[in-house]
Amino acid sequence: MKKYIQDFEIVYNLRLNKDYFILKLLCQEELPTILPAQFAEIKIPDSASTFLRRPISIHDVNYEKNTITLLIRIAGNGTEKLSGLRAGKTLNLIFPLGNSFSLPIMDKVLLIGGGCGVAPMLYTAKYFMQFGFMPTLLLGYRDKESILRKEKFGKYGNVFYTTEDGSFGEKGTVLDHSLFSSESFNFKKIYACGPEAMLKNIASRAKSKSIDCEVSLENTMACGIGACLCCVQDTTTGHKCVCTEGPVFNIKELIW
Amino acid sequence: MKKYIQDFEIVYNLRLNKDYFILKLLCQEELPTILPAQFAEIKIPDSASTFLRRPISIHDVNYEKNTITLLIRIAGNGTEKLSGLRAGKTLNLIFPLGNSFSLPIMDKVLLIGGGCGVAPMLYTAKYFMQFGFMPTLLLGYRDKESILRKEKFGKYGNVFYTTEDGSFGEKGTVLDHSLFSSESFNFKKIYACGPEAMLKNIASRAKSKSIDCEVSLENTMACGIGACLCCVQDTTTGHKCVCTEGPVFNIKELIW
Amino acid sequence: MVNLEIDFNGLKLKNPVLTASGTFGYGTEFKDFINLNNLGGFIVKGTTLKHREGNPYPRMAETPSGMLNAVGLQNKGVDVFCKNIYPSIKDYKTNIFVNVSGSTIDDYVKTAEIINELENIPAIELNISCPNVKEGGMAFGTSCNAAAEVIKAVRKVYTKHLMVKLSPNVTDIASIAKTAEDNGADSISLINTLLGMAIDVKTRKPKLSTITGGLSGPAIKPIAIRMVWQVSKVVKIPICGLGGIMTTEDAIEFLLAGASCVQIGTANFIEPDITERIIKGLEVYCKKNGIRDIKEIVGGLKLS
Amino acid sequence: MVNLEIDFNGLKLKNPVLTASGTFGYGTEFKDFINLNNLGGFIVKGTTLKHREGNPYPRMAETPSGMLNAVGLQNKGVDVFCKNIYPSIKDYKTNIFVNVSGSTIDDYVKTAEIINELENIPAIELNISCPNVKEGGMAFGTSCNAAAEVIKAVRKVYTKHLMVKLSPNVTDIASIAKTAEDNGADSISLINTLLGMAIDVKTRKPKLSTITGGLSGPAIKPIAIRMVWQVSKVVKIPICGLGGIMTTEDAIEFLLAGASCVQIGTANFIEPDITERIIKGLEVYCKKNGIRDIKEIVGGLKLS
Ligand SMILES: Cc1cc2nc3c(=O)[nH]c(=O)nc-3n(C[C@H](O)[C@H](O)[C@H](O)COP(=O)(O)OP(=O)(O)OC[C@H]3O[C@@H](n4cnc5c(N)ncnc54)[C@H](O)[C@@H]3O)c2cc1C
Ligand SMILES: Cc1cc2nc3c(=O)[nH]c(=O)nc-3n(C[C@H](O)[C@H](O)[C@H](O)COP(=O)(O)OP(=O)(O)OC[C@H]3O[C@@H](n4cnc5c(N)ncnc54)[C@H](O)[C@@H]3O)c2cc1C
Ligand SMILES: Cc1cc2nc3c(=O)[nH]c(=O)nc-3n(C[C@H](O)[C@H](O)[C@H](O)COP(=O)(O)O)c2cc1C
Ligand SMILES: Cc1cc2nc3c(=O)[nH]c(=O)nc-3n(C[C@H](O)[C@H](O)[C@H](O)COP(=O)(O)O)c2cc1C
Ligand code: FES
Ligand code: FES
Repeated sequence: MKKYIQDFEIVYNLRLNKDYFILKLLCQEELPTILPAQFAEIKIPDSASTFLRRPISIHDVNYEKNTITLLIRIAGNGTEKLSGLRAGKTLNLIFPLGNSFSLPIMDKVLLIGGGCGVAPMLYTAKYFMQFGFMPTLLLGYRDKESILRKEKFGKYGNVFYTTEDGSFGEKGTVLDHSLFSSESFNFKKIYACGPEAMLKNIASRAKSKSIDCEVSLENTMACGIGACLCCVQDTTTGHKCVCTEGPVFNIKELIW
Repeated sequence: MKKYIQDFEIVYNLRLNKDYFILKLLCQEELPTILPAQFAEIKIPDSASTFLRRPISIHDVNYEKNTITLLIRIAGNGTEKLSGLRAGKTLNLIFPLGNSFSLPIMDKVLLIGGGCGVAPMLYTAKYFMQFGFMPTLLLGYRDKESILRKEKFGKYGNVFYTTEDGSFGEKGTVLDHSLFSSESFNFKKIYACGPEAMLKNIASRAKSKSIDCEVSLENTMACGIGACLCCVQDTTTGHKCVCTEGPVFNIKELIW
Repeated sequence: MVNLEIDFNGLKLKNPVLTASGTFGYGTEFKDFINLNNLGGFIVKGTTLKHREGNPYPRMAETPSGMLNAVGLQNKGVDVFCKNIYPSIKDYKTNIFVNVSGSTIDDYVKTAEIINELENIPAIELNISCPNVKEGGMAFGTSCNAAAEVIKAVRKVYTKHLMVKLSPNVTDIASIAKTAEDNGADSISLINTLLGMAIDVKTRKPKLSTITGGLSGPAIKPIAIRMVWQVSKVVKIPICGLGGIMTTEDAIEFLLAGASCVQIGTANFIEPDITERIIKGLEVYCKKNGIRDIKEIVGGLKLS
Repeated sequence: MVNLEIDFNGLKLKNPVLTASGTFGYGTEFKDFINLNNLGGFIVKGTTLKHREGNPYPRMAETPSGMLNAVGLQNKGVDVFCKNIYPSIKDYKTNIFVNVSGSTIDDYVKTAEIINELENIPAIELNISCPNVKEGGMAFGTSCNAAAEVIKAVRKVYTKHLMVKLSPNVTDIASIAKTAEDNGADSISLINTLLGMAIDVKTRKPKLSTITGGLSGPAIKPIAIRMVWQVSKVVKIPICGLGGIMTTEDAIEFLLAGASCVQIGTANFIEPDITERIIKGLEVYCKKNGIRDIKEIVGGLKLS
């Protein structure tokens, strides 16, 4: 897929809670096709502390309005700086980057997101629906207050929640959800994004149940375009770049 | 004089023309006494390109309102960044720094400013007036449009102008002004700030007429508080620091 | 019209802007952003005799105005380069250098011999300065004797343009450069990365799997400029300068210090179209300053 | 309660935060901003046997995340220090080090001898690493033989704590450090500035009157951390780490890498109260991480 360097105008910057905010960005040119789990490398404007771009998943796309939406957690200086930018400002993105979740080939699809791993799942669900697959979503949060974009997610699938304190949905992490222990757990494919420990656990469950499973991995990136070889992941065929050969990997490829 | 590190709130940021702007800053604590030609070292907030603070003269002081005013030329990245800051933002200053123009001991005082060398002359004129000296000001600009704060300066002295294109006042630089050739040139003291070439020329005229003369010098500074010894000026007694033993020097001290 | 052409000891460069090994993949990674044919040249990533997996993750850490890397010469080996990669890049109308790395003299020689046969590769950059692999590279670049040996050996088998890339992790860069010249280098490129280290104070672990790694980016530019200037005073062969170039002004600094051309490295990660913008910028600078031939500013530092 | 005290080879430091020579004047320049008695120590500016005017202006250039300086050891000489400056600082309740610089071994020895007599100066920092004076300093710090000679000579006359400050402009910092230890140093401080250069592309002149100068600030931190770590593996005497410290986290990085204490340099120019804030910050970090004694994190790098 062709990659672009493009200026976007911030349409709005909406703070969702202490840690998360949403940037809605208007593309200055016509948006190219974007696939689920693809990401952008964002240039942090004039920051004393942030030298490299920052990779952020594409959370939502609106081709009619020519906008994309990012769901961002304030993790450090770079994302902090982004969180303070006002509407009207320009952001420079390199996008769309990475491979993508593959389209399901059968129904009964489960999307699992934990922490900021929920970000790519909205567009993924929406995308799958366009192709006739109604996904089930399982999203894990700390507590009721930290649940993100509940109505939005509700539009694109059947959503289950866990919260660590049990204040909404089932108590625990996504791994504790009763879906997994239920007799009727009959998903044909699992797509997951979140902390590595969670992904590894999901991968082993998927393996044991012989369910096909793809995970989207995070990684420290310098370029995002396959040029620096900094973002490698161990696979059955050696080091692969998360930015070009990922972020999505089928668990069969991973040495977990 | 005691130095302070202090946060100031930007009361307003007023663009005067293409190159110049004014920052009015509210001090978070009570302002200490500030002397004419003293300066502040300003921290440039979160800039990728500006590492050190920037020295800027104190252009005006309002003790009642607890504010100071800076008159700044956009010279590079640091001042450019300052020019974009909005009211309400916080700026951190180390101040008041440097020595100062000495109080006149007789009447007939001439203040000469060229380029951004006009900045310290407003507060200098005001200060001198408080002590009963009504200064004459000679201010040089490129053209009529680039004249800065005409009404303000008019309040604190008798002001003569030169413009390089003759569109206001006399044509030429301050050095070409007819004041110098006039029979009645009977100033007892000259205070000047501006480009080095201009100051050197004024110094030699002052010497030839045996008029006492003080100049305020610019210099590249790292600390502004006498700690780094980067800002030296050659004097009859060796290297002196412009930030603590200057910025004002009597021309007798200078090896010009 | 401004003439941006450089005769780099026999090698004709369209303009003095090349890209640095390990930061530009095989060029093709950048084809969506720039026209590779517009470059003075590009230097493909460090190539070794045999396939190398490189170092374990994590390999990168951001630092003030720079970054550390510990990629460790991950590449598929020279044979795969010749068979699979060379055909897809050989027709670019620019100078392609292969960056040759190794851990023994024999490695270097064999790799250079193989590259020598590739018609459309007019030059190699001999990397005796990689700080990221235990066995080699940098050891050759930090001692005159070792540098002399490997350069002499490669010179015997390599018949085209031999550029030698120096390590900045030395006491006396000028004497290493002189050694390179004396032993047959056609040109010199400098600097490779400075050996650095960063620690995560939360986990108390090194940020790189290899503990130390190579520092690049604007942070190192003053050191690079100084070294180019020192080397330019002792060698007659031309210099390719690099280290922290982010803007046209940075590139001009290197030319003034004595480099005949420059490489853009880490900047490609942040601005993948930076090379074309700098080429354009050089032209604008020349026009503004009444310079008709870019060569006029090479070594043009004024020491009043 | 967190114990921040460090026993620095016999020297008791209240806490591991000192200030770097040449960036902190004689301490008094900072008395409006901090209480000097709260420091672990401070190191006064480079002092030579005779008065030195230093280098001509311009002496400073800003660089990405750093600065170049070419002050060139401007000072009034050791006699004026003893007579006029020492009396005004000697009663501060902290450890005052005099940074001793010179161009000949004789210079160093004579200066150290004089300082040895000052009751309230418990230590000198032997600067064999100043890149800004032609005749000396750095030459001693870039060769083991030269370093050995000057350290041995000073050791003979100087009876108190002898800290030796190393130059980073070397191929092998560990062997220089070992030499210092073997010849009687009580501790080692590193790093001094890296030799760098910057050019004004408008005037085409060097930005410093001396063409090259010393690079300091966060840009050099990864190099400094690496060198502290390398040195800590080969010497038994304690290390004082410096180079680019701007924050508490930076200071902790140095401690983890093996430094027993740190010096704050260039940061003082931007935040004249930074030292007290870092002392406070260390305490907060320790509390948060359940560390009761700062010594626990010295050399605490985890190499799983
Ligand atoms: C393909 C991909 C997609 C991502 N999508 C999103 C998203 O949609 N929303 C979101 O909030 N975050 C996302 N991230 C994570 C995001 O990139 C990091 O949180 C961000 O780079 C942190 O930058 P910072 O300057 O704020 O923090 P820093 O100060 O740089 O770091 C803070 C913490 O984040 C970690 N970190 C830093 N850089 C990265 C990086 N490049 N990748 C992973 N961790 C890093 C550091 O180790 C540190 O622990 C994604 C990461 C990748 C690789
Ligand atoms: C005591 C003193 C008082 C000053 N008062 C004022 C004032 O009231 N208003 C005003 O507009 N300017 C004043 N200046 C000049 C002002 O400090 C510089 O214009 C400013 O530092 C430039 O910063 P920058 O980042 O925008 O430009 P840079 O990109 O840093 O530099 C742009 C140009 O300015 C020059 N310059 C950079 N730093 C300095 C410096 N510290 N001193 C002198 N020249 C420098 C550079 O050589 C370059 O040519 C004063 C300078 C001094 C020393
Ligand atoms: C991720 C990365 C990989 C690199 N790989 C190589 C390499 O394989 N061979 C080599 O000679 N230099 C390599 N380098 C060094 C660069 O070519 C260059 O010398 C250095 O980065 C300084 O230039 P810069 O500051 O413009 O990046 C690498 C640098 C980086 C950042
Ligand atoms: C302006 C300036 C003057 C310096 N003078 C001296 C000196 O006289 N003696 C010395 O040993 N080091 C001197 N140094 C080096 C510092 O002490 C320190 O080693 C170096 O700046 C790195 O630390 P930093 O990055 O925290 O500044 C000087 C540094 C600067 C910036
Ligand atoms: S981030 Fe550079 S190759 Fe993936
Ligand atoms: S700017 Fe540091 S002494 Fe004047």
